[in-house]
Amino acid sequence: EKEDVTVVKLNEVTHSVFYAPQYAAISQGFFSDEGLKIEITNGQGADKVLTAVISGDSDIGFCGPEASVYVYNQGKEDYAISFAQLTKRDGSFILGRDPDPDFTFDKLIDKDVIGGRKGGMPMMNLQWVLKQNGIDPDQDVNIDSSIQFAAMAGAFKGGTGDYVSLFEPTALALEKEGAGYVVASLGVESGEVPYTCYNATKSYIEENPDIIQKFTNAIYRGQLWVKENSPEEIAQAIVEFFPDTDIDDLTAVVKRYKDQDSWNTTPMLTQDSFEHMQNIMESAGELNKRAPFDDLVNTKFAETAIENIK
Amino acid sequence: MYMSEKNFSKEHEQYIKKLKTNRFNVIATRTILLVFFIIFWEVAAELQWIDSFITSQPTRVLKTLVNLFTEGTLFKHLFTTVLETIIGFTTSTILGTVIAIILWWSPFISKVADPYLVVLNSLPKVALGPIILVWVGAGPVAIIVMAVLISLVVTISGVYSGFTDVDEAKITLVKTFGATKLQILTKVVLPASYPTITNALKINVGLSWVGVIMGEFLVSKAGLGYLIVYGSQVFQLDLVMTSILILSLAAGVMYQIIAYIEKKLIPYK
Amino acid sequence: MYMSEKNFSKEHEQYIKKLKTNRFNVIATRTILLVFFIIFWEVAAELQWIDSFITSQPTRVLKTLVNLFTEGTLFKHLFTTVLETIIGFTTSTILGTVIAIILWWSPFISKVADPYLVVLNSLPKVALGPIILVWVGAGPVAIIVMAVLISLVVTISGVYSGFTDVDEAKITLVKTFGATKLQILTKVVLPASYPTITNALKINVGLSWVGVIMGEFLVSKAGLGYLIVYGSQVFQLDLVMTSILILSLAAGVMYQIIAYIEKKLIPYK
Amino acid sequence: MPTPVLSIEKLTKIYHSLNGETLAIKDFTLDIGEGEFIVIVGPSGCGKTTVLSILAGLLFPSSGLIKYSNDEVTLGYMLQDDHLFPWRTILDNVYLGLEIQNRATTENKRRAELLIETYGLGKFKQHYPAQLSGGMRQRAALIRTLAINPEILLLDEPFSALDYQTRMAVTDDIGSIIKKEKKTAIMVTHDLTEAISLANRIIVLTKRPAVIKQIFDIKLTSTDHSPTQNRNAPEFMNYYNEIWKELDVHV
Amino acid sequence: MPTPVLSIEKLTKIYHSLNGETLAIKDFTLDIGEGEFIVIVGPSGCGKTTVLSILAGLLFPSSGLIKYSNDEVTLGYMLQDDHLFPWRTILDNVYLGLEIQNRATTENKRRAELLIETYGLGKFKQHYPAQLSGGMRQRAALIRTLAINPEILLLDEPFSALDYQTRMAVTDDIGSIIKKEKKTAIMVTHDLTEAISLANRIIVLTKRPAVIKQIFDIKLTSTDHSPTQNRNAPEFMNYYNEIWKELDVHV
Ligand SMILES: Nc1ncnc2c1ncn2[C@@H]1O[C@H](COP(=O)(O)OP(=O)(O)OP(=O)(O)O)[C@@H](O)[C@H]1O
Ligand SMILES: Nc1ncnc2c1ncn2[C@@H]1O[C@H](COP(=O)(O)OP(=O)(O)OP(=O)(O)O)[C@@H](O)[C@H]1O
Ligand SMILES: [Mg+2]
Ligand SMILES: [Mg+2]
Repeated sequence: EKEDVTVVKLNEVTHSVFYAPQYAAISQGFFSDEGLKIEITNGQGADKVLTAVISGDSDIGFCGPEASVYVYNQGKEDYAISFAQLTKRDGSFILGRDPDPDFTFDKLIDKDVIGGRKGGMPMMNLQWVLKQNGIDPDQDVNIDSSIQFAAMAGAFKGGTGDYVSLFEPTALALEKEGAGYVVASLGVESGEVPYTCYNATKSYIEENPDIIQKFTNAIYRGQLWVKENSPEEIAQAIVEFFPDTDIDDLTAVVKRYKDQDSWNTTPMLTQDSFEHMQNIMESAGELNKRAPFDDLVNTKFAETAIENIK
Repeated sequence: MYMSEKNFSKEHEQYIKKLKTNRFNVIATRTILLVFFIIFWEVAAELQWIDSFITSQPTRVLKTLVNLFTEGTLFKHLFTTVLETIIGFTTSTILGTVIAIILWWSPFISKVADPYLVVLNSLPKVALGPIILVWVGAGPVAIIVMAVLISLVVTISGVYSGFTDVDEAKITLVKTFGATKLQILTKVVLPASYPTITNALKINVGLSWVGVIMGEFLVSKAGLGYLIVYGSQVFQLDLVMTSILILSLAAGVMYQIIAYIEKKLIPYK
Repeated sequence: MYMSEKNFSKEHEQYIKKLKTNRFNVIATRTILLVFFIIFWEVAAELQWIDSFITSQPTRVLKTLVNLFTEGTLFKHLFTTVLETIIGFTTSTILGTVIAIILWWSPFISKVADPYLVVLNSLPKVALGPIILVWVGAGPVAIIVMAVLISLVVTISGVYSGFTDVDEAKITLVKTFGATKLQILTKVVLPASYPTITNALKINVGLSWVGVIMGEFLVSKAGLGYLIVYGSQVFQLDLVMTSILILSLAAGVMYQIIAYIEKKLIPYK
Repeated sequence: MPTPVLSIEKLTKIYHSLNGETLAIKDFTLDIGEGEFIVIVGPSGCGKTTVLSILAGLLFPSSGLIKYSNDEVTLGYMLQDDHLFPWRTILDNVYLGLEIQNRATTENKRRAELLIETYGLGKFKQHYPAQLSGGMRQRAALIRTLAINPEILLLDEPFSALDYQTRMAVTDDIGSIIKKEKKTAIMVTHDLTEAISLANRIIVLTKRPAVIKQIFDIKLTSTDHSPTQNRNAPEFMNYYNEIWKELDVHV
Repeated sequence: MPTPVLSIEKLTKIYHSLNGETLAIKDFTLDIGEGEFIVIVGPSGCGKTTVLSILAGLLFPSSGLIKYSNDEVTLGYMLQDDHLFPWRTILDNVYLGLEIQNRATTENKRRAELLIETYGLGKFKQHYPAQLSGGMRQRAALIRTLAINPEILLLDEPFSALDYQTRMAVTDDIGSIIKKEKKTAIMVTHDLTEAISLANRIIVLTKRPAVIKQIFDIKLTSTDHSPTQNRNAPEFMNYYNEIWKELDVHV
């Protein structure tokens, strides 16, 4: 069996508990069952993930499909196609400097909010949510898009801004320090979007349909597994990927994501959610031309996986 | 061209002619290389020998440039980065010189500081990025701190080694006149190390650019580094490439300005 | 300590004693400074004068270090970064020297290349990060390319200026023996510029570290730069601080190794 | 002999380094009269520069006594190379000593400028040293030394960086300047021709540690006692050969 | 005169720079016989080094002819400073010329080593130049030149970097080595004492452009014709004064 193990180079946008189903799939052996060995690189940003995929350094990229829309719209021939979806919501939270159970979005008016960098999904999503809540992100709030994603928590702790939008486990770390408190979940507010998906170049998919299929299968089994297990069990399963995080913290974070229904239960990326994402991009002013779903998404592998695995 | 009333020998005319031809050849080759490179880039992109999505292409760069210019943002970004660089450069020059003076003044301090300076010198200051943000806050100050951190140690050791290289005999000379330590510093050591200092400045200005770009990657609302980050975020490699070209031109110009100031400052050379 | 059978004068004994006291003072001051700094850091963090979450604190750093060590990942990360640095350093040293030789060999090429080198020299190579990724792909190669890019031009100009500084008279001397250009290179120019070359290497090794860390910030699976990015992503500033400390130590050690090699290579100094 | 302006008594100097100690001078005793021109000769590395450095106060002696007839005596030291500051014009170079001693009054500056004119560098006041010939630079260095109006001049191989012929000419030149300004001078040189043609007394030192081996009183029958005339004096060659023998040179 | 090993005919050299041209030598004509020791003297910057450089083939003449009696003649050039390579031991420094001419055979190397022994540097073969005194280094430089067994030696102020006394000693030393090895030599110097005590003929040049002003045949009545003895010859001072007048030095 061991002889025909295929190594797949996976480039993830960031290393986060948010992607628990993926790590669970690895630790539970779903990939090795399929004869795949996953080699993870931390791409540190959707742009770099896709760059790695396009240049052929990574086989499969894991990031928001907005990046592949950019690439497609720049006229790249061998663009990246998304074939499986892992998370269906924004994984970030808004933190304030004090606990605020009665938080409403009006409270952000005239405040400084640290968002992600311009053109990135976290930033666009934040703008969208604000608009949904009747707030003009350009006029009413002061969104600080100047800070590198990885440095946002530090900047907030260091005194910049009134609110910050952060991923886990950073949000929890700030809470534990008493430096910030989660007041709202952007995931809950934004509705379902294809927040993080797996993609590969058109040519790679054409040449390696079986690898893509096996990969999708394993992801699907991971999704099923986290659905059926408790936060404690999930935390146990993925702790090896977060050696520096305390197990209790990990459990808390997993619970937070599980409770707000962050994870897709299947790898299926629907046209509705894809168009919804393009709406968000359009509204943020980063999209001058909508990209066709049929070109950018391939649902065939997800369908096969769902059919074959019970 | 130098012209004189004198009649020069035939041999001399030939020599001058050869010099001129030589100079012409150099300039021609430079130009041809540049033009050829641009044309090749354009053609290769057009004919899809290279992937113009990745490498961009001259006409696209030009278009982006025109866009930036007409939108009026070009100068905003350029100005921001240049200003940060100048502030960072000036700060680290002054600070570095002052520290170098202290080290020169007290051999004891200089000996004590030595191993620390070696470690600080080898430490890739880039790594401090996240820490700087936390410490001085996310803003232009962080960018300038980054620029200063990156160029400071090099400035200190450049200037200090200029100080220690000063001809001992010159110091002995003013000592025979009974000079105080302060006089030795101001009358001999500082002016004598002008050339070394300006040389250190040439390195310093390059590092300040690096620091500012690094800083802008970390935190920025505007600037060429910001443009690069934004461009790569939304996969507009044309924008990235254009920014880099502007950047290298700006850096080259600033280097030449320093070189020019150096020439003016050291007329006796 | 040097000891001889000779009886030294009283004055000499005093002199030696003074020297020893002096040396002791220097070392003591260094140590005290370090210890005091660590203690102050710890105490300040304990008493919450400073925010230990942001600044970390010695005991936390130690704990993180022990963790990394027991998990066995410390050496993996260290090794990755050191290896990349060595490869980058070696590549840019060899490449830089070869290019410097070409420039020295042909004054024409060197004149043509001059303005291009100035621009390349001033260009903050950090800015090329995104482009490098796109061009050579996101992998270890990108990291090494980054390291080489950052250190190459400096190496070229360091080595080349070493070549041009070689005493003309030494070249004249071998010319009187009828030396060919190749002989001038191998018998005079190269050995004479050993000291300049090793000096360039000292700068080069520092820049290679910067390049590798920059590269690891861009793309990496392991390495100290990866630890720093990861640490700041998951907001574990202890990890960031620990990695920076390891990094500066490693860089310091490598610098000393180069300095040692320099001493061995130039026995006549 | 006139009253000594300077008496040196049992001067001893030990240099120290980690590798051991070097006895450079031992029991050096000498009285120097006003207006005298003393030349010190001796083998390479015997300690000549050390003597001058101690007299100039640049080094402390290990033991011994140096007494000046006048506590306020001003010294002028001239080194082997001109050490003009390349970043200063000749005029500013000449002002250097005055500036350092905070005596750069208009009067003193005028006096210094006058020296420049007198000794033929008037046209080069605003030039940088690099624009002058070696001989002219050395003259400028002497004027810089004279500008502080020293009573005693210490000259450490002042001409040895010049080429042979320039050196001859500059020796004549500078020798007569010093005589004209009526300075007491102590000079070190390796060139016996120079020594004999300038000196009132020549002190021959032994190898290190420098001890005085012999003192020659130079008395030449020459018309105007200029160095050039002195070289042609009939006694010249005798002194030359005698001193040469005393020096006992080996490579 | 013996048959000339080298005749120079109407040699002219113009240097060119953007600012104009410099006529350095004009119509320099001279025959040099085998075993002769020719010394060239002349004012600073008159073109002496230029003559030697052209003879050594380092520069092309603007016009004129240089004829060697033998097409295969080997030249040895010795410069003002020793220019020993600090990274080579004395032995390896001496081998330099042989290596460059691809003649570093065991035999030639033995010969070179023998020269080192003969001329008193045997103990220092494995030393680096920095460990030798100035005089010893200069001797090593001569041996390096002799190692390629040149028929004609070109010496450009070979001793001027040495201090006065060492210089005297090294002149004697190197002078006798050259005589012993029976080489033809053309030397440039500023030091007339050196010139007169070594030369068969002294060529006095004018200021630039260098034209031959006068040629002195030196004939000294001395016992063994060593430089030291020569200096004491009765004719010495006459030559000295005559040549000095011809040179007509100003600062
Ligand atoms: N700072 C020093 N430390 C140790 N030894 C020294 C120092 N300065 C000089 N010496 C030694 O003292 C001795 C005398 O030196 P000094 O420079 O006085 O000699 P000198 O007669 O002027 O020589 P020269 O003829 O070469 O100018 C030399 O042997 C030298 O090595
Ligand atoms: N490469 C050159 N280009 C232009 N002019 C030169 C060059 N080399 C020498 N000269 C000029 O030619 C003249 C003769 O120079 P050369 O070096 O031959 O004189 P020299 O007699 O050897 O002088 P010195 O006594 O100083 O050694 C000088 O005026 C010098 O300025
Ligand atoms: Mg001395
Ligand atoms: Mg010459």
